[in-house]
Amino acid sequence: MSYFNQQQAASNQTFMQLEHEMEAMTDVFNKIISSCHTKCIPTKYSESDLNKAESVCVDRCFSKYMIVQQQIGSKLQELSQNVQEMNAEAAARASQ
Amino acid sequence: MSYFNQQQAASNQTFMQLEHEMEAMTDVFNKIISSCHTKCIPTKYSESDLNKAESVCVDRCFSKYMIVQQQIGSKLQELSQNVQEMNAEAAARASQ
Amino acid sequence: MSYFNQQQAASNQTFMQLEHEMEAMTDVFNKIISSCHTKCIPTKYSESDLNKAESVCVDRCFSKYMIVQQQIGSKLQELSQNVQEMNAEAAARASQ
Amino acid sequence: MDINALTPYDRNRFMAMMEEKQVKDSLRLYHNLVERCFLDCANDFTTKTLTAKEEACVNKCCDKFLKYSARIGQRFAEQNTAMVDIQQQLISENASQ
Amino acid sequence: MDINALTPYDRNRFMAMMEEKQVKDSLRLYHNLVERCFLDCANDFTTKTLTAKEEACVNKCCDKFLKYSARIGQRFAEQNTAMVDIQQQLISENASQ
Amino acid sequence: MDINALTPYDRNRFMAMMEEKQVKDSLRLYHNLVERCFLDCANDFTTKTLTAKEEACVNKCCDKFLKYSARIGQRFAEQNTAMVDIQQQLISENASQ
Repeated sequence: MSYFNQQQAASNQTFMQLEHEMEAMTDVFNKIISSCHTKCIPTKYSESDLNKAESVCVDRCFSKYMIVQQQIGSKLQELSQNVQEMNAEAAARASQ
Repeated sequence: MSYFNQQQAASNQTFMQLEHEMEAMTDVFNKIISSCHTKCIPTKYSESDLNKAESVCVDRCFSKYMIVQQQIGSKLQELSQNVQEMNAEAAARASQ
Repeated sequence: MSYFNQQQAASNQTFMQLEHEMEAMTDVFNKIISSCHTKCIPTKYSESDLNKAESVCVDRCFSKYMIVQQQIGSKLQELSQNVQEMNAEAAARASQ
Repeated sequence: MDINALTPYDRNRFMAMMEEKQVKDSLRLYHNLVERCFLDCANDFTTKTLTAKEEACVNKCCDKFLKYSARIGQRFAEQNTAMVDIQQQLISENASQ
Repeated sequence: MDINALTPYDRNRFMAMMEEKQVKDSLRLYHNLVERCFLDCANDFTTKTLTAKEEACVNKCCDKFLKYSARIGQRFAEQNTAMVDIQQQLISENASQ
Repeated sequence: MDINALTPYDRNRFMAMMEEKQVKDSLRLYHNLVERCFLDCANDFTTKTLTAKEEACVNKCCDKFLKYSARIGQRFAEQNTAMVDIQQQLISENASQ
């Protein structure tokens, strides 16, 4: 592959990663908006502003959501590594 | 830009506007279907047809949804104009 | 159309059908995941595994979902055939 | 939005987009209808087939939903005459070619 | 992810994608807001226009939701500094061209 | 639907589409799982970190959901053998090239 094509391929790869990251960010943002509204904002709508209790709830809700995302992300990564290790062991045994 | 390219650019612009409008119409239609079913159609399903009360509710539900959409659309437009005015004032002050 | 273009057109047609089928499968899969979780999995989460009752419910839920999909699919097909017959009759009368 | 700004190429593109959209919308309606009637009617998990009661419920749910969404569709078209007119203009141009 | 790997062509592609995404996100926010405030506020179907109570509810629902989502947006941007930095780098490169 | 109608070019297109779909489906599963376990487990907003009870709940919610969706996936594959066969045929053709 020419240098130009290598550059183009690396650039396209980065572009697609950025595109996927932005779609993921939008998805997570929308889920937090929906989830924390359910948890923190009563639907009576007695006033136009977030009161103190609601503001504190919203910040804590966001924080907890990020922690749950981290916790589950780690579990999924661990599971995926276990699967890879099992596949590697099975391949090693098969070739003996 | 040649006359042909200008035509092509204007046509493409119109095409994209039509595409966005049709996606927006589908989104609004699906949200009304979902919202007014919740408000007007009981889930007991005792008969196959819409009875008189349900039909009246559906028409009024649709009408109210459109009014809420108009009301919120006007608020958002007002807010966006306020932001533009504030930015223009800030730019004017900065250049003095 | 040359033989090559005919091949290309048939291939593209098959590709689009496969693409639509895969999107439909994903949509149905996600709806079953959501619906049967609501019907069968309590949100108390007292243990990590599916117990016997939950497993049986999940299998039956999946089975029922497929039957409902088949039942409604048949009704829609029947309705669409009725519409086609009515249009054919109207066209026949119009040409007399 | 000047519909006459569309070149013949983009008129065809729009017709193709509307066709694809109609196919996708019909599929979505079907899948949403299945999900809704399943959620509302399937409640007896002592069996893996539908009970007579559940099957009758699904029938009425389906009929009622189709009549309901046809009614909403009517109200919606009455409201969105501009877009409906554009679509009809392009369809009749296409038919007369 | 090496942002400097982006060729000028792909930098433009990314800017165009971000613009299209912002338009779509604004529309989605608007439509979701309408749905939410309708569901929470419209409860009196004895009329086809909004009652004074419903209209006041929609106003407060809208204001509250915009303040709420601005707050979530702030927290989100604080968390996602890497992506925010990349976006800002590309925007300022584009502006200085 | 004649799978042998696919030209080599379209076979590659289909493989690429399946790969992209698998990436997107995995991400969607992850994000939906996070949302579900958050909604079901996070209920104590007197703190900004998870309580021990909430963290244990998230663990079990996650494990249970993965086993649940694996079971649904099995039932689904048993039902959709036609599509599964097509996918496997194309994968093995690709592997033997």
